Amino acid sequence: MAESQTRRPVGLTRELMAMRVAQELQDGMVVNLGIGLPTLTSSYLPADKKVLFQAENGVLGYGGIAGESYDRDLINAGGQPITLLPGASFFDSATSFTMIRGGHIDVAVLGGMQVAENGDLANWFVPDRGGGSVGGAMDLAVCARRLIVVMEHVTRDGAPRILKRCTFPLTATRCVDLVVTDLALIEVAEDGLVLREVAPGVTPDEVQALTEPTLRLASDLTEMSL
Amino acid sequence: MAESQTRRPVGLTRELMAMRVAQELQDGMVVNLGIGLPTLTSSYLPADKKVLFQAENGVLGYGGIAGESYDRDLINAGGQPITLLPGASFFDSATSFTMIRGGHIDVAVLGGMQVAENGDLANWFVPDRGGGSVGGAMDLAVCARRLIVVMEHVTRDGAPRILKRCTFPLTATRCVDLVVTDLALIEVAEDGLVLREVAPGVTPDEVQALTEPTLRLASDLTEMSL
Amino acid sequence: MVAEVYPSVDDALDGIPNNISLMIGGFVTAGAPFNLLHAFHRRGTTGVTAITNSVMSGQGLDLMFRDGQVDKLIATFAIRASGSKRTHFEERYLAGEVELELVPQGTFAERIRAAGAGLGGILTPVGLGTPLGEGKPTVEVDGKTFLLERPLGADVAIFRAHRADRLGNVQYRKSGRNFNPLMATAADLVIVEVDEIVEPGELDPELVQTPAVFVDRIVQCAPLEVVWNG
Amino acid sequence: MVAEVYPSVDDALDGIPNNISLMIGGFVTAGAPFNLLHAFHRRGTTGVTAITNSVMSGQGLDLMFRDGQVDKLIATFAIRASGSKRTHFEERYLAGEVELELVPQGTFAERIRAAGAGLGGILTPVGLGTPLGEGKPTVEVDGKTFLLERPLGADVAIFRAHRADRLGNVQYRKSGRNFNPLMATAADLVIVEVDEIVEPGELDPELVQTPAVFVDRIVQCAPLEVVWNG
Repeated sequence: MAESQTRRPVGLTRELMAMRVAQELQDGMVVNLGIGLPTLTSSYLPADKKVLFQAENGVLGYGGIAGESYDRDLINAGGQPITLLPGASFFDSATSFTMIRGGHIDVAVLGGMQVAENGDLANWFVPDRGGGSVGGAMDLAVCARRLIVVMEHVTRDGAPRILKRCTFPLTATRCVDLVVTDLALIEVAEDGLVLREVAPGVTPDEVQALTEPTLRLASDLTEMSL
Repeated sequence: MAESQTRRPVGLTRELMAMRVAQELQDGMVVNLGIGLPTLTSSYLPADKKVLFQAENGVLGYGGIAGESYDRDLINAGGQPITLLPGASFFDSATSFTMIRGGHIDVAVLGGMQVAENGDLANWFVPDRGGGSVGGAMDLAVCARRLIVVMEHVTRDGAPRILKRCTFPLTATRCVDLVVTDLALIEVAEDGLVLREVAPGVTPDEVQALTEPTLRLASDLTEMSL
Repeated sequence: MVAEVYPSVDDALDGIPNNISLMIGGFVTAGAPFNLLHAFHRRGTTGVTAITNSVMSGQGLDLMFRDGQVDKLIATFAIRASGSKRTHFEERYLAGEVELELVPQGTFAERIRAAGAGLGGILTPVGLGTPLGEGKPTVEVDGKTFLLERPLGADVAIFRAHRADRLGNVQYRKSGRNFNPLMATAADLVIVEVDEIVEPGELDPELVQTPAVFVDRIVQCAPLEVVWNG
Repeated sequence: MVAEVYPSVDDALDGIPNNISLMIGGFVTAGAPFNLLHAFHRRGTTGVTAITNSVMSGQGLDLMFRDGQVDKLIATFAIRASGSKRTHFEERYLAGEVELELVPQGTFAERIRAAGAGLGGILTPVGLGTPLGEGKPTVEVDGKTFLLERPLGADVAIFRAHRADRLGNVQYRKSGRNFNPLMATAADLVIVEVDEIVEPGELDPELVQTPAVFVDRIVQCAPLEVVWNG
């Protein structure tokens, strides 16, 4: 235990984290991907899964990030140029958030700064900048049917991001269903956090040592298959 | 006075009432016409006036009532088939009432059963049917910039419809700006009702005799010019 | 999730139980789902709360009132003018056999939208000082008084549109849009009858007026001819 | 009333005073009115409260922050991630020279819509239990708690669209729609820059996404080239 507290285990790359998140998306689902790491997920969707990606700026059914041809009027919520799939549609922001608040987003994938053991999420306030940005994150966190948070397991300084209580200002309370980190896949259950998968070569003890609340080990705890 | 209370003066036909209302509509205005008599107004609009007629079921810029070719999907709020003018648009009911409640209807013309001297309107409850229908009337009455009520001056039994207080259930309070009847044109001012015009051949005394509250005579009271 | 295509309007009602709240789109004839309504009539579904703008005399929903399938009507237009023919709904209502909740049309549209948009209700000035506002809570905002009207959702919504693709993207036609895009957001099960079903990519993305996420079942059928009768 | 065509973006700002609330449509580059924004910058309008989704670094609105024309920002996206270049807005904000009201994006859209739709506010679950909900009134509906958020209107709204006819009917392009149809309903003066102005009747009535009643001034101009910079 002492060793795992001082030496950080080698976990997944950002690409592998996105690949693991992509496994959670099922055929026919409506999915919203947050800015940053979550956006990568769309690149790792198996060809046999048809997912409708929603961007809260008013697009349903986009494909991936567009190449060189930049259309100023065809972007996702991160401002990146996108391609369209057959069956896409455009709509205004009120309709977009009707989809979101109305419970039509099957899965939202958001980045995180901190997740608490009761499912609270903090992901918008940037302490060293004296403020933050919420965009659509609060609406998505409260209203998506299933919320997956994808983030590094610890801060750059090695401090846990999965905490008993968030210390940063909250995005929403009791909203997170699943946390995917570079080290583990953790489910937020009614009675606490359940460690379901560990990254290849990472032990449950190593994950626990870098996590503030106590993790319950799933009976079928496995190594991630990527 | 005794004579005018027992013998009803001969007033305008429905067509002439609609013609007088049409004079109130100015070039460029957005106008909603209620079911029934108000709908007639569109037929008497001078050719030099371009008015945008709005129907609360989701049409802006319709022309008149269509002839024989009936399109089930192209109707006004009374269910009548309509024609379109260049520059027309279709939209959903939420957008339609955004126009109405948001104050974009310059003039609404509604039928009436009773108008009170403070501008209260009753026009939806049908006593002999034990109920009624509101449709868009309440929204229009509360939110149109200017509300014109067009109705017969008295009931079939000769009782006044312009009252100190409405006895029927209200459509909205203090909403009426102008009343056009077969006998007169009456403005609802802050301090009461002002008789501005009388129908040809009708005297102010005859109008007053068939009106419950006291009418103030406008300094420029005239006979209607049709 | 995306929509499924059904072979007939009767099939499209598969699994729908009695005692449901049912939104019926359309404004008089425009965008009205007469095929689906008649399928509900044939099916004999009972205990229905009907949420719709109005009832056309002797057609569609009115037959369900005649045959005792509907217990309550939530509408903007219900009781007709003196001298006009009574609907079956009106006869039932005057006999005290069915309930009526009359709603101003803008409030009706907005309450449905609120249910679909995950909002707790609406704050409107319309209805204040009238019998339709009596007994309802009011809220003061910046010195103005508003009625708090509750969201209006349903178990099932049905309406007619022009075209749909197989994913469930829907395009309306002219004034056939009316309440339909709102009802599509506000029911647990949304069933749409259309003139034509096309492949994804055949609808202009700018002309998709109800995106596929809101639609569950689609069925292609010719419009049922009905005659407007006030 | 219907719209008027103006010969240039500078002319289109005729008569607009200082100390206004200004809605700026668009999402990053999509549907954003850079020509009109730069006209406001040139005009030197001061005392502005800017209502917009975000501020693009060093462009459009950010130049107005740099030059002290804007006192307050109401936005969903304001302070950038660690390590990214600071906007002029951020510098002013950290110096305590301008005010910020941060709003969740769904609440932002719906508050604007409420102002345009004549509603007294919105009831949303979003923001409860967070700093953005603190101190705001709550309303219970059917046992659930909602934040009461106030309508958000403005003196002037500007945005870019694809086409308009001379009456003011507006058609957007792809994801350039976003907040623009909402802002069109919610300001006393609505000014739209477009790629093309056509005669009434040339736009498909099904593709008019903002009807003419909401638009006051239209001006045709090529899009200003801007580079997305996060």
